[in-house]
Amino acid sequence: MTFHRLLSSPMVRAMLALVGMLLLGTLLHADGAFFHWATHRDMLRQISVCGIIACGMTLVVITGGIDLSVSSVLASSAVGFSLLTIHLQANPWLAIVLVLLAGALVGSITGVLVGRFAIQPFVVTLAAMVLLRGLAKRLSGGQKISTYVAASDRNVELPRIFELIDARVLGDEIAIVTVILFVCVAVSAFLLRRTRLGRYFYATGGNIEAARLSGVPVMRTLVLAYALSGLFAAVAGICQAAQEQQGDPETSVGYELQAIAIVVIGGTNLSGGRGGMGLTLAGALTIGYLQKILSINAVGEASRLMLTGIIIVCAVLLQRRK
Amino acid sequence: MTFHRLLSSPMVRAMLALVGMLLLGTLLHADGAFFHWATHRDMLRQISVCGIIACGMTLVVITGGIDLSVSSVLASSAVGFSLLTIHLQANPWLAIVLVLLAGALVGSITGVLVGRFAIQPFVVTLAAMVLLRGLAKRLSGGQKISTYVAASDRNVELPRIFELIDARVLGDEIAIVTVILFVCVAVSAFLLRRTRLGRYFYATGGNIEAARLSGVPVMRTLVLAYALSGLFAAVAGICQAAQEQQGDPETSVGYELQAIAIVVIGGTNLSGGRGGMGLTLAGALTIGYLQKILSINAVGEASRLMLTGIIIVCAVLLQRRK
Amino acid sequence: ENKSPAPSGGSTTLAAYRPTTTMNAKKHKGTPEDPFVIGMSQCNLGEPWRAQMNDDVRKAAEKQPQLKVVFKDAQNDSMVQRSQFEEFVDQGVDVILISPKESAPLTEPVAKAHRAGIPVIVLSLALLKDEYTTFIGADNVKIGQEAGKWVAETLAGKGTVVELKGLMTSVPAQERHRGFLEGLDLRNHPDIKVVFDADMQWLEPNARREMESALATNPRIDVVYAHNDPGAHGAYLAAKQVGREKQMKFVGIDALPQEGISYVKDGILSVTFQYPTGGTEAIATALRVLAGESVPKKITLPTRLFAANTIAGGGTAVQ
Amino acid sequence: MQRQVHSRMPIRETVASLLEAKQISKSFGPNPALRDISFDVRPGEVHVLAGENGAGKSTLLDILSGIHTEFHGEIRVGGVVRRFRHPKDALRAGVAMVHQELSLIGSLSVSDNLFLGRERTGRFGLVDARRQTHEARALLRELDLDDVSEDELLERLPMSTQQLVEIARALAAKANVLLLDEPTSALREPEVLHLFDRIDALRRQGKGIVYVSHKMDEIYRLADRITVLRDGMLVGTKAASELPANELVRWMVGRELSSGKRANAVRRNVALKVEHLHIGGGGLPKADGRLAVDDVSFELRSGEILGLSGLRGSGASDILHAIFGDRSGRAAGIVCLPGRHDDKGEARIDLARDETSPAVAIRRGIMLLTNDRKGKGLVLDMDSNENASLASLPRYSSGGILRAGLETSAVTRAFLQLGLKGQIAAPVRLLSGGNQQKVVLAKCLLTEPQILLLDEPTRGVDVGAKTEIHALLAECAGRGMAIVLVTSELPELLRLADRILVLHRGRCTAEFTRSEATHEKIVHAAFGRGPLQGGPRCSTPGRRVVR
Ligand SMILES: Nc1ncnc2c1ncn2[C@@H]1O[C@H](COP(=O)(O)OP(=O)(O)OP(=O)(O)O)[C@@H](O)[C@H]1O
Ligand SMILES: Nc1ncnc2c1ncn2[C@@H]1O[C@H](COP(=O)(O)OP(=O)(O)OP(=O)(O)O)[C@@H](O)[C@H]1O
Ligand SMILES: [Mg+2]
Ligand SMILES: [Mg+2]
Repeated sequence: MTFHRLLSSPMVRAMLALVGMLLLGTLLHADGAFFHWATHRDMLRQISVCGIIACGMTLVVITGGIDLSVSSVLASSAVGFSLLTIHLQANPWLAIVLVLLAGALVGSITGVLVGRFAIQPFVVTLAAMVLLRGLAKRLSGGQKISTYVAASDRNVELPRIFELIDARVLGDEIAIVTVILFVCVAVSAFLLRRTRLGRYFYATGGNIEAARLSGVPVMRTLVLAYALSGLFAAVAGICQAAQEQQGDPETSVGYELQAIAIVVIGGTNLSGGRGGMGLTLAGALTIGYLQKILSINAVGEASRLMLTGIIIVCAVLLQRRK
Repeated sequence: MTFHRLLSSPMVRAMLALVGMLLLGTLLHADGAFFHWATHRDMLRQISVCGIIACGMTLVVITGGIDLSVSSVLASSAVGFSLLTIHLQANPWLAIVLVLLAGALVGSITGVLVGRFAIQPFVVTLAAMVLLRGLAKRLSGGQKISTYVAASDRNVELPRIFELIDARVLGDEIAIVTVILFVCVAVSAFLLRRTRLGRYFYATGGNIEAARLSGVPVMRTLVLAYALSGLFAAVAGICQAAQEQQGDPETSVGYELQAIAIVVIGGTNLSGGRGGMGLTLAGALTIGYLQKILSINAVGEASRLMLTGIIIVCAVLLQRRK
Repeated sequence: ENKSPAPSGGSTTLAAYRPTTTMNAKKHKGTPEDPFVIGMSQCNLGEPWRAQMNDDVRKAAEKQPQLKVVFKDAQNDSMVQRSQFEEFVDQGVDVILISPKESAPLTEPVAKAHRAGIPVIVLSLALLKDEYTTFIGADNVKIGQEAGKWVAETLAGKGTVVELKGLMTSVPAQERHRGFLEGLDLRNHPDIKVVFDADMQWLEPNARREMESALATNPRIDVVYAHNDPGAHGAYLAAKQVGREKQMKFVGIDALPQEGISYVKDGILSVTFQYPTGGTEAIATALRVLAGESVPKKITLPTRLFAANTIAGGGTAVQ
Repeated sequence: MQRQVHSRMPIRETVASLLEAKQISKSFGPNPALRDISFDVRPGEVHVLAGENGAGKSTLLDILSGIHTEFHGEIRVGGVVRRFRHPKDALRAGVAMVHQELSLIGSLSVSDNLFLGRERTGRFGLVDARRQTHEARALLRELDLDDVSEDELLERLPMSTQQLVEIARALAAKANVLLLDEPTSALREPEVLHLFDRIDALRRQGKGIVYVSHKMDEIYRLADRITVLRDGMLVGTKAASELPANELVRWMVGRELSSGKRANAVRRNVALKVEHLHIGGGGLPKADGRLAVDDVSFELRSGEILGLSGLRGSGASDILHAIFGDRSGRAAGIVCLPGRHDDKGEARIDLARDETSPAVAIRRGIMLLTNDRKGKGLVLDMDSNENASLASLPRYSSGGILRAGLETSAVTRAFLQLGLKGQIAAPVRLLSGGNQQKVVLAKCLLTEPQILLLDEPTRGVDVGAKTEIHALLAECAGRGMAIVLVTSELPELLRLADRILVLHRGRCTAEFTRSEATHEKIVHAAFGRGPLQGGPRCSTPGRRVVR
């Protein structure tokens, strides 16, 4: 009775999948590696960037949309940030603010195209994805923006902000980027749960016509959703740059699919109107552990891919509504 | 008034975008290259493979789903076909039949997961995409399957079927693969317009609950949709192998996005229940010309990407419902 | 990436000479007003090494007023590259440079063009038949061997090695792997062990992820050999995170100025082996072809080793 | 329901109208939906808007509430000319609306729906969930929806409850003008009466109410003035007292209507036996784990119309769905189809064990018309043709290939039968509510079922069409079709049904023959207060718990 009711809660089902993954880890522990905190710490660091994108993605998906442009926004932000800080030696904090603003701006433009001009999110963001990847290459002149300056063929100093973001805290036990991830999750969870905007996200995704009739500013809601997605992508971009110690225009190709995977494996439905951050976090950990387990066991490429596919299906089967 | 009525037909709007693209071509004709039939012939050949996938994709999208696995099905089929024909010297026609069956089978499995177990198409097919890419690598042992045989370090003969499929007909003016594309389009158009199954596709995508309560065999419908998508992907795989004269496990990465782009730019809505093959064909040509125009004008990479993005948005803006 | 060795079935020597192109095939006068047009088809620009090759071509060509180069990039898709090649033929350029993504799909088109008397210079990846004007490229197996030897020497016959491979479905990765094992010669160095290897697909983030796993599963690592410099760099960052970067040496390949070289300068990599792009040589050869001179069927480029102390001197040649 | 006279404010011609529409014209593409309509609502009056399906009532209200923004003519609110750009503007100007097709969000909780767009916010403009819950309870109580928990997902509530939630939301807007577009189409009598009390209260507070309905008794129970539209044109406006019913009908339909009970059916052989039907409650919170349907048994003879009546959530719809094989997993019991002369032996289906599905049911000659035409009845992107033929496609196709000729001819015939005029090939989403209902009915009839399960078959259908449909159903029964009828309109029930089962909280509390049945008896039994006479014949004790 109550057990059945329990199972009918998406969060519980998301947890099921995650626990399943952990069990798998204890089986394939690569002679104990899985039981060292270091492994979990690294897993968290690896999943952080995708997780941060997934936060924005969740919001967009809840409004019934999808945002394929995130990976390119990420790349452009990484390049832009590196250009500003490494080559132009701009004040790092100023640079961060600028990059975040840019990300939000780009997002809101796609948002307007979706909300105001009612173009399918998939097309708009696909176009944005291509366009911004181009922009990243244009900005960087096709080269990685690292401490090496082609003009003078010299190496400049790497700004401290890079080590700062790539560092660890809490007795070296948790990466800053992971902390940033958790902050992003918390912020978006708060947004969804406690604010009016959050309600509007759900309403718009649940039934846009009804939402409009109820006086929900549907258009503004959509714009904000995509703007936030862009913002989070920019945050991710800065983290990525800091971790790679360079701005690589080619970075994070295909992350958008990973982010979407995280969202849906958490249990949020792409048809919109449902879902939440808890699910996304669970999804992120599930994927993160999957990758980590396969990696510490040095599984070969082909088998790695095949296992990933199979395990994802199992995870989802495990958590589907009875 | 009638004009207004005309504009409200999706097909007309799809044509608008296509015509716009042709105009662009006449402007950027790369000193006349755009006016040679050869250019258009090559464009058609280039878009054929993606177009063939897009046929299956259209069916799936109309049922309200999406199929990300096509590119991997394509790759595995290409590898499988090359293995059978080049290395095992199997009878080419037998090989074709086997590969097509395999494709359909794989498709129907994803179909069952979607229809019977009600898992989100996006997740299922994403998993399938990863899994089958792995399978392709496993099959090929991480090598391209070409006439060069690593074991004996010799080059074997390339089976005639390859040239056959890669040849041209009608006075050398149209590629066989293009003919295959048109056949696929015709078949799926007939399916959608004239058959009960076609009607069921629309009903299932439009309102699955209503369809079920009207006695539509929703599950079987879904399975068939994905099976067909797999079948078309296999066809595409054979064409790809023939054109590359090898089976490359890494081939056609990202084609699934291109196929979806073709479908949506045609005007078919990802929310399902609407759309048709005419639109998809228009979409395929639009994308094909876009790529061709940028290519004959030797536009640099960064600008090419940026232009692609901008033009796609314009094309869609052009055709959106007033 | 897709850098590759000399053609497997090419029995051509420097002496071997075949008249390449007849003057009447030329469409342009080759004066600054009407310069020769050279079509360059690069398989993709996603990889810095290939961007570098285009730059080298561009730089070399800029010195020649009678040359004009048209660049096209094939977005890492053999089919696209094939039709771009066909476009070059249709539009009648004087020489075609092509750095193929795949051998098989381009063998036929190139052969056709070559039979039609259009000079084709193949860069970095050999084709299945040798119906082209000339092939310019370096030898990945050789480079792998050099890396292997260097590691064996530095370890003095005893130690643990991590290998981070490039995309193993690509020829260069396979050859850099094969060569490395040959150079390492484990039979004669029983105490050298490859304790961890993974396919990082030429990508730095993947390399870092795999290296973290390697570190988690292996208390002692002496040398990290990555199939490209970014891979080595990613591995270094992973080791630095756990404060073990000093305990091991990092070896990379490619030695691009903005990557390998600068990493060596920063003391991140111990050594990197140059994988020359052949861009400059390509233009030189093109000029000779246009002048109607004979060119060798195959030009194999030598590799150079860059270490902290040899960078200033432009590295040391390895023979 | 009984018409009692009661105190109303006298209509003072002098008072300025709260809401006034002048020469409103509206056309969708080429075809006009409204031609200069003038219309106004005064303080303290209920102004009924009547007319056939497709007359333009909803369109007019949509214009008044800022949904349609392109139209000719002007709107005055409190004498001031206003032009709404967005429903929000209308709400701000004090015009709230209950939509004919519910405009709620299924994936949100009841309270979130109630306050959508008008969230109660506390510190820093954050949503004050506690306050909303609190006020939501109050609102629900006002419409005595105490059995509904405010944090239940809306989509899990039965149709009628959802409609009440929509009404509650409109009331909560505290608007000066309330536009009600067929608000009672799925309501049971007690709720209807309750709603009317609320409306009277509002009237007394001097608010203005526009009320659209096809139910004559409602119209005369509420109306101060009546305006009639036909084919988008104004037929006239009159005080209710000066417009007798038959006159009103002539205004709407353009002719007199004959109404009367249908002759008793000739009893034939048993067509359907339902034994010990149990249906799980689907874990509704307020239902304290009770079953939605608890051990119901009955039998149905071909040629007979069996009425099911009961309060909201009494399980009537569930029973229909279960028989139709659409509650697998939740339902247990036996559905038995005794052999018919034209048919091989009897079929016994154990809902708990046997694999059932609507598809199978249809092949067995059973068809269901759901009470949620938008959510479960129609494929809105298809045209009326395709919708009507969807359930019977096998009849119009050979070897999986459609025979368009057969299809269109069959559908056109059905549409004619139902008096469905106008755009046959237009997407159904563009049809008026009532016409959509007719399309669904056509779909059911085209399957030529032996057993027809009807859940609110005349929901939103105009008087003229309603009599036509009644006649049609009577005729079908005459031809030997067995019909189960669930309807919220007692008059309809009393007119059509040969027998009536009354349900209370999923249990069968009484059974009446047509001759026994009266309004009072049914309502009485529906409230579960034992039978007045002739004890319940169908309810059997002893429950089985079903998951
Ligand atoms: N969005 C639309 N596009 C085109 N035509 C429409 C649209 N909405 C309504 N119509 C048409 O306008 C006419 C009036 O529709 P409306 O819904 O106002 O009728 P109604 O009086 O509400 O009927 P009912 O009593 O069945 O609800 C109908 O013919 C309908 O087909
Ligand atoms: N207050 C409630 N909250 C949640 N679910 C309810 C409530 N009341 C009834 N239900 C559900 O509604 C179903 C019974 O409603 P059903 O529609 O079958 O009865 P009905 O009399 O036809 O109601 P309606 O008036 O909507 O037609 C049961 O599945 C029960 O779980
Ligand atoms: Mg209406
Ligand atoms: Mg009901």
